[in-house]
Amino acid sequence: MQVRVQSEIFDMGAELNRFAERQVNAGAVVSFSGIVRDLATGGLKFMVIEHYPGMTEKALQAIAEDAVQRFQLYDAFILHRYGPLAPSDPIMMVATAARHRGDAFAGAEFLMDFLKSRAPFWKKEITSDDATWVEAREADEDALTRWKPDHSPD
Amino acid sequence: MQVRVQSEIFDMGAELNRFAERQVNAGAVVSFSGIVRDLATGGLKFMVIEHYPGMTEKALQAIAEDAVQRFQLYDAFILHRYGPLAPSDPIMMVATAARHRGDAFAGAEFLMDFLKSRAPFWKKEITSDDATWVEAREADEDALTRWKPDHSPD
Amino acid sequence: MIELRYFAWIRERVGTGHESYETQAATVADLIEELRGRDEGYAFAFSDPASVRVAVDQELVEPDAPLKGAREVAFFPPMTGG
Amino acid sequence: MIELRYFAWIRERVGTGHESYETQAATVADLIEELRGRDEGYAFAFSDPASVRVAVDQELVEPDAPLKGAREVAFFPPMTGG
Repeated sequence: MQVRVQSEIFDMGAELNRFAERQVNAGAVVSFSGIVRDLATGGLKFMVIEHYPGMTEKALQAIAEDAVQRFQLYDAFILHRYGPLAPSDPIMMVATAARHRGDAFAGAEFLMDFLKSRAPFWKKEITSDDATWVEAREADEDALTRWKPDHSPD
Repeated sequence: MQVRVQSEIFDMGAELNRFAERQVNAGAVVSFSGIVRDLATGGLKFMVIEHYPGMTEKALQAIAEDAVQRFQLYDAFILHRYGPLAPSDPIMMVATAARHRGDAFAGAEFLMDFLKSRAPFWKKEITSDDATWVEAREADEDALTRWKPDHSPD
Repeated sequence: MIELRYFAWIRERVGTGHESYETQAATVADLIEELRGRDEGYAFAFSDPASVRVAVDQELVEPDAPLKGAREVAFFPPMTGG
Repeated sequence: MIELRYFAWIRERVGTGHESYETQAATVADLIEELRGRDEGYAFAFSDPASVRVAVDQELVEPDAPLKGAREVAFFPPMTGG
Protein backbone atom coordinates (compact mmCIF):
# COMPACT_ATOMS: atom_id res chain seq x y z
CA MET A 1 0.00 0.00 0.00
CA GLN A 2 1.37 3.40 -0.90
CA VAL A 3 0.05 6.97 -0.68
CA ARG A 4 1.90 9.95 -2.11
CA VAL A 5 1.26 13.69 -2.08
CA GLN A 6 3.42 15.80 -4.37
CA SER A 7 3.40 19.03 -6.36
CA GLU A 8 5.40 17.58 -9.28
CA ILE A 9 3.63 16.28 -12.37
CA PHE A 10 3.58 12.49 -12.67
CA ASP A 11 3.47 9.89 -15.45
CA MET A 12 0.30 7.85 -14.95
CA GLY A 13 1.50 5.05 -17.22
CA ALA A 14 4.78 4.70 -15.39
CA GLU A 15 2.95 4.73 -12.04
CA LEU A 16 0.52 2.06 -13.26
CA ASN A 17 3.39 -0.14 -14.42
CA ARG A 18 5.26 0.26 -11.14
CA PHE A 19 2.10 -0.66 -9.25
CA ALA A 20 1.36 -3.69 -11.43
CA GLU A 21 4.93 -4.94 -11.25
CA ARG A 22 4.76 -4.97 -7.45
CA GLN A 23 1.84 -7.42 -7.53
CA VAL A 24 2.14 -11.16 -7.07
CA ASN A 25 -0.59 -13.17 -8.72
CA ALA A 26 -3.22 -10.43 -8.86
CA GLY A 27 -5.53 -11.11 -11.79
CA ALA A 28 -7.04 -7.65 -11.94
CA VAL A 29 -5.57 -4.13 -11.81
CA VAL A 30 -7.78 -1.04 -12.03
CA SER A 31 -6.58 2.55 -12.27
CA PHE A 32 -8.38 5.86 -12.16
CA SER A 33 -6.75 9.12 -13.23
CA GLY A 34 -8.23 12.57 -12.70
CA ILE A 35 -7.26 15.25 -15.20
CA VAL A 36 -7.61 19.04 -15.13
CA ARG A 37 -10.51 19.99 -17.40
CA ASP A 38 -10.99 23.42 -18.90
CA LEU A 39 -14.05 25.33 -17.68
CA ALA A 40 -17.36 25.10 -19.56
CA THR A 41 -16.74 28.70 -20.56
CA GLY A 42 -13.14 27.98 -21.59
CA GLY A 43 -10.34 30.18 -20.37
CA LEU A 44 -8.96 28.18 -17.46
CA LYS A 45 -5.39 29.37 -17.03
CA PHE A 46 -4.54 26.97 -14.25
CA MET A 47 -5.85 25.24 -11.17
CA VAL A 48 -4.40 25.50 -7.68
CA ILE A 49 -4.84 22.70 -5.19
CA GLU A 50 -4.44 23.49 -1.52
CA HIS A 51 -4.12 20.71 1.02
CA TYR A 52 -3.54 20.14 4.73
CA PRO A 53 -0.03 18.70 5.08
CA GLY A 54 0.05 16.04 7.77
CA MET A 55 -3.67 15.38 7.78
CA THR A 56 -3.68 14.65 4.03
CA GLU A 57 -1.23 11.76 4.28
CA LYS A 58 -3.06 10.31 7.28
CA ALA A 59 -6.45 10.57 5.59
CA LEU A 60 -5.21 8.93 2.40
CA GLN A 61 -3.53 6.15 4.34
CA ALA A 62 -6.73 5.47 6.28
CA ILE A 63 -8.81 5.43 3.09
CA ALA A 64 -6.37 3.03 1.41
CA GLU A 65 -6.34 0.70 4.42
CA ASP A 66 -10.11 0.73 4.56
CA ALA A 67 -10.37 -0.16 0.86
CA VAL A 68 -7.84 -2.99 1.14
CA GLN A 69 -9.74 -4.51 4.05
CA ARG A 70 -13.25 -4.09 2.67
CA PHE A 71 -12.53 -5.49 -0.77
CA GLN A 72 -9.74 -7.90 0.12
CA LEU A 73 -7.43 -6.05 -2.22
CA TYR A 74 -3.88 -7.25 -2.70
CA ASP A 75 -2.75 -3.63 -2.88
CA ALA A 76 -3.92 -0.03 -3.23
CA PHE A 77 -2.18 3.13 -4.39
CA ILE A 78 -3.15 6.79 -4.09
CA LEU A 79 -1.21 9.70 -5.58
CA HIS A 80 -2.49 13.29 -5.36
CA ARG A 81 -0.89 16.53 -6.44
CA TYR A 82 -1.11 19.98 -4.89
CA GLY A 83 -0.05 23.46 -6.01
CA PRO A 84 -0.57 24.91 -9.50
CA LEU A 85 -1.71 22.54 -12.28
CA ALA A 86 -2.10 23.32 -15.97
CA PRO A 87 -5.15 22.29 -18.04
CA SER A 88 -4.89 18.64 -19.13
CA ASP A 89 -2.39 17.91 -16.35
CA PRO A 90 -3.05 14.78 -14.31
CA ILE A 91 -4.37 15.75 -10.86
CA MET A 92 -4.29 12.41 -9.10
CA MET A 93 -4.60 8.69 -9.59
CA VAL A 94 -5.57 5.60 -7.66
CA ALA A 95 -4.87 1.97 -8.46
CA THR A 96 -6.10 -1.30 -6.98
CA ALA A 97 -5.07 -4.92 -7.41
CA ALA A 98 -7.28 -7.89 -6.58
CA ARG A 99 -7.87 -11.50 -7.48
CA HIS A 100 -11.02 -10.71 -9.47
CA ARG A 101 -12.21 -7.67 -11.35
CA GLY A 102 -15.28 -6.93 -9.21
CA ASP A 103 -13.21 -6.20 -6.12
CA ALA A 104 -10.60 -4.21 -8.04
CA PHE A 105 -13.32 -1.98 -9.54
CA ALA A 106 -15.25 -1.58 -6.30
CA GLY A 107 -12.04 -0.81 -4.40
CA ALA A 108 -11.06 1.91 -6.87
CA GLU A 109 -14.51 3.50 -6.77
CA PHE A 110 -14.45 3.41 -2.99
CA LEU A 111 -11.02 5.09 -2.93
CA MET A 112 -12.30 7.82 -5.24
CA ASP A 113 -15.53 8.43 -3.34
CA PHE A 114 -13.73 8.83 -0.04
CA LEU A 115 -10.84 10.77 -1.47
CA LYS A 116 -13.28 13.27 -3.03
CA SER A 117 -15.11 14.08 0.16
CA ARG A 118 -12.87 13.01 3.03
CA ALA A 119 -9.32 13.97 2.09
CA PRO A 120 -8.34 17.60 2.77
CA PHE A 121 -7.83 18.97 -0.75
CA TRP A 122 -9.41 22.11 -2.20
CA LYS A 123 -9.36 23.19 -5.82
CA LYS A 124 -9.29 26.75 -7.08
CA GLU A 125 -9.80 27.62 -10.72
CA ILE A 126 -7.85 30.59 -12.07
CA THR A 127 -8.92 32.36 -15.25
CA SER A 128 -7.43 35.58 -16.63
CA ASP A 129 -9.86 37.65 -14.59
CA ASP A 130 -11.19 35.43 -11.84
CA ALA A 131 -10.21 32.93 -9.15
CA THR A 132 -12.96 30.65 -7.86
CA TRP A 133 -12.94 27.86 -5.29
CA VAL A 134 -14.56 24.76 -6.75
CA GLU A 135 -17.73 23.92 -4.86
CA ALA A 136 -18.27 20.44 -3.50
CA ARG A 137 -20.89 18.58 -5.52
CA GLU A 138 -23.78 17.16 -3.55
CA ALA A 139 -23.46 14.03 -5.71
CA ASP A 140 -20.01 13.47 -4.25
CA GLU A 141 -21.27 13.49 -0.69
CA ASP A 142 -24.22 11.30 -1.72
CA ALA A 143 -21.82 8.81 -3.29
CA LEU A 144 -20.54 7.90 0.16
CA THR A 145 -23.88 6.49 1.28
CA ARG A 146 -23.56 3.50 -0.99
CA TRP A 147 -20.63 2.23 1.08
CA LYS A 148 -22.54 2.30 4.37
CA PRO A 149 -22.92 -1.13 5.95
CA ASP A 150 -26.72 -0.85 6.14
CA HIS A 151 -26.96 0.11 2.49
CA SER A 152 -27.68 -3.11 0.65
CA PRO A 153 -25.62 -3.27 -2.51
CA ASP A 154 -27.32 -3.86 -5.80
CA MET B 1 -12.41 4.35 -30.19
CA GLN B 2 -9.87 1.62 -30.78
CA VAL B 3 -9.88 -2.18 -30.46
CA ARG B 4 -6.79 -4.29 -30.95
CA VAL B 5 -6.16 -8.05 -30.98
CA GLN B 6 -2.54 -9.16 -30.92
CA SER B 7 -0.30 -11.98 -29.78
CA GLU B 8 2.59 -9.70 -28.74
CA ILE B 9 2.99 -8.63 -25.14
CA PHE B 10 2.06 -5.01 -24.46
CA ASP B 11 3.03 -2.26 -22.03
CA MET B 12 -0.09 -1.32 -20.08
CA GLY B 13 1.40 1.96 -18.86
CA ALA B 14 2.39 3.05 -22.36
CA GLU B 15 -1.08 2.10 -23.64
CA LEU B 16 -2.74 4.06 -20.83
CA ASN B 17 -0.63 7.11 -21.61
CA ARG B 18 -1.37 6.93 -25.33
CA PHE B 19 -5.07 6.65 -24.57
CA ALA B 20 -5.04 9.56 -22.11
CA GLU B 21 -3.04 11.79 -24.45
CA ARG B 22 -5.67 11.33 -27.17
CA GLN B 23 -8.36 12.82 -24.91
CA VAL B 24 -9.53 16.41 -25.02
CA ASN B 25 -10.94 17.72 -21.77
CA ALA B 26 -11.89 14.36 -20.26
CA GLY B 27 -11.79 14.66 -16.48
CA ALA B 28 -11.72 10.92 -15.76
CA VAL B 29 -9.76 8.03 -17.22
CA VAL B 30 -10.24 4.46 -15.96
CA SER B 31 -8.20 1.43 -16.96
CA PHE B 32 -8.56 -2.26 -16.25
CA SER B 33 -5.77 -4.77 -16.89
CA GLY B 34 -6.13 -8.53 -16.68
CA ILE B 35 -3.03 -10.48 -15.75
CA VAL B 36 -2.22 -14.20 -16.01
CA ARG B 37 -2.46 -15.68 -12.51
CA ASP B 38 -0.82 -18.89 -11.46
CA LEU B 39 -3.18 -21.75 -10.57
CA ALA B 40 -4.31 -22.28 -6.99
CA THR B 41 -2.18 -25.42 -7.04
CA GLY B 42 0.79 -23.56 -8.56
CA GLY B 43 2.61 -24.96 -11.54
CA LEU B 44 1.07 -23.00 -14.39
CA LYS B 45 3.63 -23.11 -17.18
CA PHE B 46 1.70 -20.91 -19.55
CA MET B 47 -1.75 -20.02 -20.77
CA VAL B 48 -2.94 -20.25 -24.36
CA ILE B 49 -5.71 -18.02 -25.63
CA GLU B 50 -7.62 -19.08 -28.71
CA HIS B 51 -9.89 -16.64 -30.52
CA TYR B 52 -12.06 -16.34 -33.60
CA PRO B 53 -10.30 -14.01 -36.04
CA GLY B 54 -12.77 -11.79 -37.78
CA MET B 55 -15.56 -12.22 -35.25
CA THR B 56 -13.31 -11.10 -32.40
CA GLU B 57 -12.63 -7.68 -33.87
CA LYS B 58 -16.29 -7.16 -34.75
CA ALA B 59 -17.46 -8.22 -31.28
CA LEU B 60 -14.98 -5.92 -29.54
CA GLN B 61 -15.90 -3.01 -31.78
CA ALA B 62 -19.61 -3.53 -31.06
CA ILE B 63 -18.98 -3.72 -27.30
CA ALA B 64 -16.88 -0.54 -27.38
CA GLU B 65 -19.52 1.34 -29.39
CA ASP B 66 -22.23 0.19 -27.04
CA ALA B 67 -20.24 1.38 -24.01
CA VAL B 68 -19.50 4.79 -25.54
CA GLN B 69 -23.16 5.35 -26.30
CA ARG B 70 -24.58 4.08 -23.01
CA PHE B 71 -22.23 6.01 -20.76
CA GLN B 72 -21.56 9.01 -22.98
CA LEU B 73 -17.88 8.18 -22.96
CA TYR B 74 -15.46 10.42 -24.80
CA ASP B 75 -13.51 7.33 -25.81
CA ALA B 76 -13.04 3.61 -25.19
CA PHE B 77 -10.14 1.25 -25.82
CA ILE B 78 -9.93 -2.55 -25.81
CA LEU B 79 -6.75 -4.56 -26.29
CA HIS B 80 -6.73 -8.37 -26.01
CA ARG B 81 -3.96 -10.87 -26.63
CA TYR B 82 -4.12 -14.40 -28.02
CA GLY B 83 -1.62 -17.24 -28.25
CA PRO B 84 0.72 -18.38 -25.47
CA LEU B 85 1.05 -16.13 -22.40
CA ALA B 86 3.43 -16.55 -19.47
CA PRO B 87 2.37 -16.24 -15.81
CA SER B 88 2.18 -12.56 -14.75
CA ASP B 89 1.90 -11.46 -18.40
CA PRO B 90 -0.83 -8.92 -19.14
CA ILE B 91 -3.73 -10.63 -20.96
CA MET B 92 -5.78 -7.63 -21.94
CA MET B 93 -6.78 -4.14 -20.97
CA VAL B 94 -9.62 -1.71 -21.42
CA ALA B 95 -9.68 2.04 -20.87
CA THR B 96 -12.46 4.62 -20.81
CA ALA B 97 -12.52 8.42 -20.76
CA ALA B 98 -15.46 10.49 -19.59
CA ARG B 99 -16.34 13.84 -18.12
CA HIS B 100 -17.01 12.40 -14.66
CA ARG B 101 -15.72 9.36 -12.84
CA GLY B 102 -19.04 7.54 -12.50
CA ASP B 103 -19.40 7.09 -16.25
CA ALA B 104 -15.75 6.19 -16.73
CA PHE B 105 -16.00 3.45 -14.08
CA ALA B 106 -19.37 2.13 -15.29
CA GLY B 107 -18.15 2.13 -18.90
CA ALA B 108 -15.05 0.12 -18.01
CA GLU B 109 -17.05 -2.42 -15.98
CA PHE B 110 -19.51 -2.74 -18.85
CA LEU B 111 -16.68 -3.36 -21.32
CA MET B 112 -15.26 -6.05 -19.06
CA ASP B 113 -18.57 -7.78 -18.42
CA PHE B 114 -19.37 -8.04 -22.12
CA LEU B 115 -15.85 -8.87 -23.16
CA LYS B 116 -15.78 -11.78 -20.67
CA SER B 117 -18.92 -13.44 -21.94
CA ARG B 118 -19.55 -12.11 -25.43
CA ALA B 119 -16.18 -11.88 -27.16
CA PRO B 120 -14.87 -15.12 -28.70
CA PHE B 121 -11.82 -15.86 -26.56
CA TRP B 122 -11.05 -19.13 -24.79
CA LYS B 123 -8.31 -19.72 -22.23
CA LYS B 124 -6.40 -22.93 -21.74
CA GLU B 125 -4.09 -23.48 -18.78
CA ILE B 126 -0.98 -25.57 -19.39
CA THR B 127 0.89 -27.22 -16.52
CA SER B 128 3.78 -29.67 -16.82
CA ASP B 129 1.36 -32.59 -16.98
CA ASP B 130 -2.02 -31.19 -17.92
CA ALA B 131 -3.86 -28.83 -20.27
CA THR B 132 -7.27 -27.60 -19.16
CA TRP B 133 -9.77 -25.25 -20.78
CA VAL B 134 -10.85 -22.60 -18.29
CA GLU B 135 -14.54 -22.95 -17.52
CA ALA B 136 -16.83 -19.95 -17.81
CA ARG B 137 -17.88 -18.72 -14.39
CA GLU B 138 -21.59 -18.43 -13.81
CA ALA B 139 -20.88 -15.12 -12.08
CA ASP B 140 -19.59 -13.75 -15.38
CA GLU B 141 -22.81 -14.56 -17.19
CA ASP B 142 -24.83 -13.20 -14.26
CA ALA B 143 -22.85 -9.96 -14.40
CA LEU B 144 -24.50 -9.12 -17.71
CA THR B 145 -27.97 -8.89 -16.20
CA ARG B 146 -27.13 -5.68 -14.38
CA TRP B 147 -26.83 -3.86 -17.71
CA LYS B 148 -30.30 -4.83 -18.91
CA PRO B 149 -32.61 -1.86 -19.45
CA ASP B 150 -35.28 -3.27 -17.10
CA HIS B 151 -32.76 -3.86 -14.35
CA SER B 152 -33.01 -0.83 -12.09
CA PRO B 153 -29.52 0.25 -11.05
CA ASP B 154 -28.77 0.63 -7.40
CA MET C 1 -22.13 -25.34 -48.75
CA ILE C 2 -21.62 -23.78 -45.36
CA GLU C 3 -18.23 -23.19 -43.78
CA LEU C 4 -18.23 -24.73 -40.30
CA ARG C 5 -15.79 -23.55 -37.66
CA TYR C 6 -14.97 -25.08 -34.28
CA PHE C 7 -13.11 -23.55 -31.36
CA ALA C 8 -11.51 -24.59 -28.06
CA TRP C 9 -12.59 -28.00 -26.74
CA ILE C 10 -15.29 -28.34 -29.36
CA ARG C 11 -12.55 -28.07 -32.00
CA GLU C 12 -10.46 -30.65 -30.14
CA ARG C 13 -13.33 -33.12 -29.87
CA VAL C 14 -14.43 -32.68 -33.49
CA GLY C 15 -10.83 -33.01 -34.59
CA THR C 16 -10.72 -30.06 -36.98
CA GLY C 17 -10.95 -26.26 -36.87
CA HIS C 18 -13.01 -25.82 -40.02
CA GLU C 19 -14.62 -27.68 -42.85
CA SER C 20 -17.06 -27.10 -45.70
CA TYR C 21 -20.33 -28.89 -45.18
CA GLU C 22 -23.47 -29.50 -47.21
CA THR C 23 -26.69 -29.44 -45.21
CA GLN C 24 -30.44 -29.02 -45.56
CA ALA C 25 -30.84 -28.25 -41.85
CA ALA C 26 -33.25 -25.37 -41.31
CA THR C 27 -31.98 -24.15 -37.97
CA VAL C 28 -28.84 -24.19 -35.85
CA ALA C 29 -30.43 -26.79 -33.56
CA ASP C 30 -31.20 -29.03 -36.55
CA LEU C 31 -27.62 -28.70 -37.75
CA ILE C 32 -26.25 -29.64 -34.33
CA GLU C 33 -28.51 -32.71 -34.27
CA GLU C 34 -27.23 -33.67 -37.70
CA LEU C 35 -23.58 -33.19 -36.75
CA ARG C 36 -24.01 -35.31 -33.59
CA GLY C 37 -24.86 -38.26 -35.80
CA ARG C 38 -21.67 -38.04 -37.87
CA ASP C 39 -19.24 -39.82 -35.55
CA GLU C 40 -18.13 -40.24 -31.98
CA GLY C 41 -16.04 -37.05 -31.99
CA TYR C 42 -18.99 -34.90 -33.06
CA ALA C 43 -21.28 -36.74 -30.66
CA PHE C 44 -18.84 -35.98 -27.82
CA ALA C 45 -18.41 -32.33 -28.90
CA PHE C 46 -22.17 -31.72 -28.93
CA SER C 47 -23.16 -34.03 -26.07
CA ASP C 48 -24.19 -31.11 -23.84
CA PRO C 49 -26.05 -28.55 -25.95
CA ALA C 50 -26.22 -26.13 -23.00
CA SER C 51 -22.46 -25.64 -23.20
CA VAL C 52 -22.35 -24.96 -26.92
CA ARG C 53 -22.46 -21.39 -28.22
CA VAL C 54 -23.12 -20.66 -31.87
CA ALA C 55 -22.32 -17.78 -34.20
CA VAL C 56 -23.84 -17.47 -37.67
CA ASP C 57 -21.77 -15.27 -39.92
CA GLN C 58 -19.85 -14.11 -36.86
CA GLU C 59 -22.90 -13.01 -34.84
CA LEU C 60 -23.97 -14.88 -31.71
CA VAL C 61 -27.35 -16.58 -32.22
CA GLU C 62 -29.78 -18.78 -30.30
CA PRO C 63 -30.28 -22.45 -31.27
CA ASP C 64 -33.54 -21.70 -33.08
CA ALA C 65 -31.82 -19.30 -35.49
CA PRO C 66 -32.47 -20.14 -39.17
CA LEU C 67 -29.57 -21.16 -41.38
CA LYS C 68 -30.99 -19.85 -44.65
CA GLY C 69 -28.33 -17.75 -46.37
CA ALA C 70 -25.65 -18.51 -43.77
CA ARG C 71 -22.10 -18.72 -45.09
CA GLU C 72 -20.27 -19.51 -41.87
CA VAL C 73 -21.45 -21.25 -38.71
CA ALA C 74 -19.14 -21.45 -35.70
CA PHE C 75 -19.46 -23.67 -32.62
CA PHE C 76 -17.62 -23.02 -29.38
CA PRO C 77 -17.91 -23.29 -25.58
CA PRO C 78 -18.91 -20.35 -23.36
CA MET C 79 -16.33 -17.62 -23.80
CA THR C 80 -13.65 -17.01 -21.19
CA GLY C 81 -11.78 -13.90 -22.31
CA GLY C 82 -10.85 -10.90 -20.20
CA MET D 1 -3.15 27.32 23.70
CA ILE D 2 -4.61 25.65 20.63
CA GLU D 3 -3.11 25.92 17.18
CA LEU D 4 -5.84 27.02 14.76
CA ARG D 5 -5.54 26.33 11.04
CA TYR D 6 -7.63 27.66 8.17
CA PHE D 7 -7.81 26.42 4.58
CA ALA D 8 -9.19 27.53 1.20
CA TRP D 9 -11.78 30.30 1.32
CA ILE D 10 -12.03 30.11 5.09
CA ARG D 11 -8.32 30.95 5.22
CA GLU D 12 -8.82 33.82 2.77
CA ARG D 13 -11.72 35.28 4.75
CA VAL D 14 -10.00 34.95 8.12
CA GLY D 15 -6.84 36.41 6.61
CA THR D 16 -4.34 33.89 7.98
CA GLY D 17 -3.49 30.23 7.59
CA HIS D 18 -2.71 29.56 11.23
CA GLU D 19 -2.51 31.16 14.63
CA SER D 20 -2.17 30.18 18.29
CA TYR D 21 -5.30 30.87 20.26
CA GLU D 22 -6.31 30.74 23.90
CA THR D 23 -9.85 29.54 24.54
CA GLN D 24 -12.10 28.07 27.20
CA ALA D 25 -14.58 26.81 24.61
CA ALA D 26 -15.81 23.29 25.45
CA THR D 27 -16.77 22.16 21.96
CA VAL D 28 -15.98 22.90 18.34
CA ALA D 29 -19.33 24.64 17.98
CA ASP D 30 -18.55 26.87 20.98
CA LEU D 31 -15.18 27.74 19.48
CA ILE D 32 -16.77 28.68 16.14
CA GLU D 33 -19.25 30.90 17.95
CA GLU D 34 -16.38 32.58 19.80
CA LEU D 35 -14.33 33.09 16.62
CA ARG D 36 -17.30 34.61 14.79
CA GLY D 37 -17.31 37.42 17.33
CA ARG D 38 -13.66 38.38 16.76
CA ASP D 39 -14.03 40.56 13.66
CA GLU D 40 -15.74 40.87 10.29
CA GLY D 41 -13.36 38.46 8.57
CA TYR D 42 -14.06 35.68 11.06
CA ALA D 43 -17.78 36.48 11.00
CA PHE D 44 -17.73 36.16 7.19
CA ALA D 45 -15.68 32.95 7.27
CA PHE D 46 -18.07 31.28 9.68
CA SER D 47 -21.33 32.86 8.47
CA ASP D 48 -22.66 29.55 7.15
CA PRO D 49 -21.81 26.81 9.66
CA ALA D 50 -23.17 24.14 7.27
CA SER D 51 -20.30 24.78 4.89
CA VAL D 52 -17.57 24.58 7.53
CA ARG D 53 -15.75 21.30 8.13
CA VAL D 54 -13.58 20.81 11.21
CA ALA D 55 -10.67 18.56 12.07
CA VAL D 56 -9.36 18.19 15.62
CA ASP D 57 -5.79 16.95 15.68
CA GLN D 58 -6.14 16.07 12.00
CA GLU D 59 -9.26 13.92 12.37
CA LEU D 60 -12.61 15.06 10.97
CA VAL D 61 -15.13 15.75 13.75
CA GLU D 62 -18.71 16.89 14.18
CA PRO D 63 -19.47 20.34 15.67
CA ASP D 64 -20.35 18.88 19.06
CA ALA D 65 -16.88 17.35 19.44
CA PRO D 66 -15.16 18.33 22.71
CA LEU D 67 -11.98 20.42 22.58
CA LYS D 68 -10.44 19.06 25.79
CA GLY D 69 -6.86 18.03 25.07
CA ALA D 70 -6.92 19.29 21.47
CA ARG D 71 -3.64 20.68 20.16
CA GLU D 72 -4.71 21.63 16.64
CA VAL D 73 -8.10 22.59 15.26
CA ALA D 74 -8.55 23.15 11.54
CA PHE D 75 -11.43 24.81 9.68
CA PHE D 76 -12.11 24.38 5.99
CA PRO D 77 -14.87 24.14 3.39
CA PRO D 78 -16.17 20.80 2.05
CA MET D 79 -13.30 19.01 0.38
CA THR D 80 -12.96 18.94 -3.41
CA GLY D 81 -10.03 16.65 -4.18
CA GLY D 82 -9.91 13.87 -6.72
